Amino acid sequence: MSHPEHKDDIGAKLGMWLFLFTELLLFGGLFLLYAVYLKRYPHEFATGGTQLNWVLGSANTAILLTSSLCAAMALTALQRHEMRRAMALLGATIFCAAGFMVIKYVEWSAKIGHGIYPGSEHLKAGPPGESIFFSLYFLSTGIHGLHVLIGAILLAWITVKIKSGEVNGDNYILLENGALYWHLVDLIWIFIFPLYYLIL
Amino acid sequence: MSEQHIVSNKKLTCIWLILLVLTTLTVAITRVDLGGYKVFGALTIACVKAGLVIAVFMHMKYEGKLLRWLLFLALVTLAIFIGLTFFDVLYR
Amino acid sequence: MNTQQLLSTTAAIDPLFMYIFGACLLLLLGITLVMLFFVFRYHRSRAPQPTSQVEGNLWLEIIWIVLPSLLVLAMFWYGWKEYLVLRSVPQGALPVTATARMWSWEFTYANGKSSPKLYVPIGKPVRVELVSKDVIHGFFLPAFRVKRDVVPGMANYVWFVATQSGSYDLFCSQYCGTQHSAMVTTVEAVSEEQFAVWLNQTKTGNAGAGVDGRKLATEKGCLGCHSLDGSSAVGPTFKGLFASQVKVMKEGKPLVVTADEAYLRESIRLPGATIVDGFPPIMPGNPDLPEEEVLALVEFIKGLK
Amino acid sequence: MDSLEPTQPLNNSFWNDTGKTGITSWIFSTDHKRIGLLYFYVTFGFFLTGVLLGLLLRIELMAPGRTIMGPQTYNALFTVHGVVMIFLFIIPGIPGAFGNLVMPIQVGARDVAFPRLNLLSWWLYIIGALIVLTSLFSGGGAPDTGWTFYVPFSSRTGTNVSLAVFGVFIVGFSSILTGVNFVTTIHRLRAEGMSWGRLPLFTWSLYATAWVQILATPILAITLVLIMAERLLGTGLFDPSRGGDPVMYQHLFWIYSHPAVYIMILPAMGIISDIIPVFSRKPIFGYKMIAFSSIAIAAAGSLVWGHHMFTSGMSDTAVMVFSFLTFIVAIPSAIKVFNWISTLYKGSISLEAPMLFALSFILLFSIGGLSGLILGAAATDVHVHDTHFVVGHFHYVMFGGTGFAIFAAMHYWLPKFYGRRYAEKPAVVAWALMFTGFNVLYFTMQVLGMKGMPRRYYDYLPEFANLNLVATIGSWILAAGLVIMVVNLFRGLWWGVPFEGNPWGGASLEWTVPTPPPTENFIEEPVVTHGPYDFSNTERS
Ligand code: HEA
Ligand code: HEA
Ligand code: HEC
Ligand code: CUA
Ligand SMILES: [Cu+2]
Repeated sequence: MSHPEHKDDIGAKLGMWLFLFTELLLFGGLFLLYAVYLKRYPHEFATGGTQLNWVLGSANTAILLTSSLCAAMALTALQRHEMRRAMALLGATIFCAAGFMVIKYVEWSAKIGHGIYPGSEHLKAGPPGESIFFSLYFLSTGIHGLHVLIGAILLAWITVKIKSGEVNGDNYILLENGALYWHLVDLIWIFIFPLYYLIL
Repeated sequence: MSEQHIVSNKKLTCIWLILLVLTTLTVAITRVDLGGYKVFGALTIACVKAGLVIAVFMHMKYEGKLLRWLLFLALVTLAIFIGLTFFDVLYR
Repeated sequence: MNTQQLLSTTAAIDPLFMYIFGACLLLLLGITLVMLFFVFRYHRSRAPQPTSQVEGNLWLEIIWIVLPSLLVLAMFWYGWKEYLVLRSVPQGALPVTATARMWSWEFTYANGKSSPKLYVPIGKPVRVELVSKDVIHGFFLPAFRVKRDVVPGMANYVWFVATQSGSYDLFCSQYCGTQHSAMVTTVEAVSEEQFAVWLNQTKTGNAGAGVDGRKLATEKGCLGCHSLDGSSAVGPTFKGLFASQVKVMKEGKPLVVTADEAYLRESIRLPGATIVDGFPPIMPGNPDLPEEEVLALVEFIKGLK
Repeated sequence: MDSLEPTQPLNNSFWNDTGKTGITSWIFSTDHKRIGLLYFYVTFGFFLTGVLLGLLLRIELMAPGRTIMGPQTYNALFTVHGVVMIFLFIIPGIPGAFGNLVMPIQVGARDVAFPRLNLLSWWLYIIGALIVLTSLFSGGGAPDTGWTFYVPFSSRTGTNVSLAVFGVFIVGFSSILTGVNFVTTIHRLRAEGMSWGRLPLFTWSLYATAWVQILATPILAITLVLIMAERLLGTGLFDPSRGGDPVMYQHLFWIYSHPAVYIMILPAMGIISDIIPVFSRKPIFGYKMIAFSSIAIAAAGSLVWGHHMFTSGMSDTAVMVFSFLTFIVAIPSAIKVFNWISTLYKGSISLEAPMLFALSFILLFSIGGLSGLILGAAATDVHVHDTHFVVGHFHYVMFGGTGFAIFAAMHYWLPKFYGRRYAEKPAVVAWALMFTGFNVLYFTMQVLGMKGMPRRYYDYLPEFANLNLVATIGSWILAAGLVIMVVNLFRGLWWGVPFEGNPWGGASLEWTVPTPPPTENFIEEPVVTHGPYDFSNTERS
């Protein structure tokens, strides 16, 4: 219709944050379950945790932190009208995301190869708490991985928009919101990492 | 238009370094035997890290009061959901 | 313990109902009457123009915050106090275990005797341990104002005391599937002497060899899911089952098996192992059913040509 | 009476002022009014569907034993009735339909903050609803778990639970996005002079509701994902034989679903707060307290979910905490009721259809709310939990409360958007029938519950037969009223006499724009100079 294109960056950012709150609470439900079952099965959770590869987990943490840095720097670059730099940094972010997913894939397939996956015979035979631990692990990292994927696609789309000039140094709210989403993905991982990989 | 605030690359890099150090620290303290404090320590560090990401990477430090309050509200809500559930879990 | 003095759960809860209902009724009447009066008095035909433009009154607000607060706090406290009565089992209560499965009840007494009805002696408190074999059920005795969910893997209990002899309804209150509304039985409150006789007499009756398969199938709730006339219910029919060819899923693979004695036996004990095609895997297992009872059930099914 | 030929063309209104009138100009429109009407028709359609299912439930319960269907059908029927009513009608109902129609105009905006997101919300809602409908006719058949989807039953039953749950999941996203949109709109798009203290109370209530949508719905989303994982992957998180805890499912479910009941009632209360002053021609009594109590209900309402679990085996400490908090929520509701009634005092009350529905809302909601106090007290809840007393309670608050508020809003606001109105007399007759039938139906249910009849019972003992028959007869009276109301209302909206100017004499912004409003609502940017209930300069015209 003929709305004179109405722009409200503060409003857009407010909307994005509100959406991030919902994401936070979505994962909150899983953290709630984690807390309850950790209380009930501290031992099984500890043995479950030792079976995860903390080196790969740490590597992924570093990768995600780096990707977050790139995303934040991309925004800074865009605000300074350095379009090429911004696109390069976004490329780096997406590259990190891909690295993250590869490592995740390696981890998951190792676990599944050992017969550890939700509903597997191996877990059914083991102590109950352990099957809970791994079910939660797969759900949390799975849903988180899905968010990594969505975030990467979002950033790629924004890169295209920067290239076409639609998103630029004077109109960067889209990138700002995209970066916010990406940081949220990082934020969630900051909690998943110690809870699943380190508490043993 | 929102008032533009540009965070310098230097600052971002600094924060990134701190985050990496904190990650190493978390790994380190969970390798030594601290008993129940381990969970506590690891989560405290995670909260600090999250705070840094929110404040600097996500520019919360430069936002107005409103967003901060709302973020606080969301976090408190989550805390309450978990907290009240524990009235059941702890006393069953 | 002097059981004569014992406060029954009904006697504890009913005054609370009276109190809350009374308060609510007064409030409701008050609100309705005032509203009707205003609507009548200030109807546009009588009051063409509003005669006041007040926008609020702090004192009124304070009053109608504070008074209701006090009222509901009293309700809360009273409700909580009586709830504790429901949770505190008097000493020396008779222990009974209620086992709920889709869709039948079974009550087991300390001496191993079991029954599909809950027999209790008058004047003696009864503590019922609630055990579920499958999904969540609910143990509900309206006459005694007690109810508790029967959650698998959870040690729930209720207690009550019957002060008068009689037969009281016992419902399953938590939705549990197709025959939820048929999961109804009774509490039979009898005198202490009658109870003692019943408890010992039936015990000997069950231990012998000749277990009646049909009776057992009714009591264990088999017939809630399995028909005897060839019609398909929640589970496959028993009619003509023996020696027939059954299509099943075993460990995720389709298979055709002959329903011989061993198959029936396994289906009763561990129904999850082979799932008949077209049926959900919801049959509760009976791993600790006494051997002679399994035999009796198998014989019974064999007999249904 | 009403003239039957279409007289007044809808020129220069959002119906046609952009020259676009085809179906695609509606279902892909980003205009909040068009989206609002789309929501209205779909949600109301689901309401009629659900109500028809309710009628069937009552016919089955008319007599003990089998009346018209078997147990499995009955179980599927109340599940679908509950799911349709809750997730497809009552939760999206007011925010989606009347929130979209009215709220942007009330704050003086041209549209919501994110018009395209708004359209996406509507589409998500439609897609989710279609998935839910598909689940009824595919796979293992209509789900038979009750709208609460309690595990372990829901993870075992052979019916099509996964798909239904997935549909609800999508609908949940729609609800979240609506919440995000409304909060942003109310924060950012208020017109000049529209301070927080001048927001109409309907907008205030939507604001409080939107927060609940934002903060509680994600928990439902994850819970539903967990059910699907339980069924499809065998995660065993709630399976006791594998260390899971079924009661944890109930916590997660009610963490959302209790706040959800306030998603249902808060906007309804907002409607009532807007209608009562207009038909009394008097400022609302205690504006600030009513606005504040909406926030208080939203906040405190998020803390009481455990009262659905008093008998579940939850710890006694938790029972105490949740029972206490439950009583706290009753207080802001009481504040509202008292303020509404005080508004009538020394007013000039006109008993037209919207006002009749609004006043009966107060009574029915009070009955429902007061029966909520019985449920909130731990010891009495033990007796009536999972009986028809609870069924009576929630129909009083949901149908007598929210439902009647929606009827009020339909008679109050819809003519504004159609430029035509319904006939008054049949509307009053319909109201009288519905009010009577309603009480015969649901009060009887509460008595049944007190006598111990459990809910979700396909069959019952003979001692409950008479009362069940009475309730069923009540449902027919209710049905008669509803049919009259629907026919009269829509006949009026499409072919009725013109509705122009400001016939109710409302003072909030939506009554200052042309009837029906143009696409961009305001011909020039409004500047607000007085509160929404200041009738000194408005006349009925
Ligand atoms: C619109 C929806 C809605 C609303 C507004 C409410 C409002 C309330 N509800 Fe209800 N409730 C439901 C929908 C709703 N409920 C549903 C759907 C279920 C069943 C779910 C299921 O199991 O399927 C349910 C179940 C339910 C239960 C669980 C019952 C059980 O399963 O055992 C409880 C228990 O505490 C409860 C309590 C309350 C209370 C205290 C309020 C309060 O908010 C009410 C406050 C209102 C008043 C108090 C009346 C008005 C005030 C006055 C007249 C002034 C005087 C008042 C005082 C002095 C206090 N509700
Ligand atoms: C907004 C919510 C809402 C509304 C309006 C209703 C409306 C009705 N409900 Fe409701 N009900 C629920 C929400 C609602 N229900 C929920 C959430 C449950 C719990 C489900 C569960 O346990 O999981 C429930 C459960 C429930 C039960 C309990 C089932 C049980 O536990 O065994 C019963 C039983 O009588 C019932 C009956 C009715 C009736 C008779 C109506 C009446 O209002 C209907 C009156 C009928 C009419 C007025 C018909 C009018 C006819 C037309 C208008 C025809 C026009 C149609 C076309 C042209 C297509 N409902
Ligand atoms: C909750 C309902 C339910 C109850 C109660 C129940 N069953 Fe079943 N039963 C089923 C279902 C469903 C199947 C088919 C799926 C399967 O094989 O597990 C089945 C399968 C069987 C089979 C295999 C039938 C065939 O066609 O191959 C036998 C034998 C059987 N049940 C015996 C019993 C006995 C004996 C009892 C009582 C102790 C009983 N069942 C109680 C639901 C039930
Ligand atoms: Cu068992 Cu309902
Ligand atoms: Cu509730």
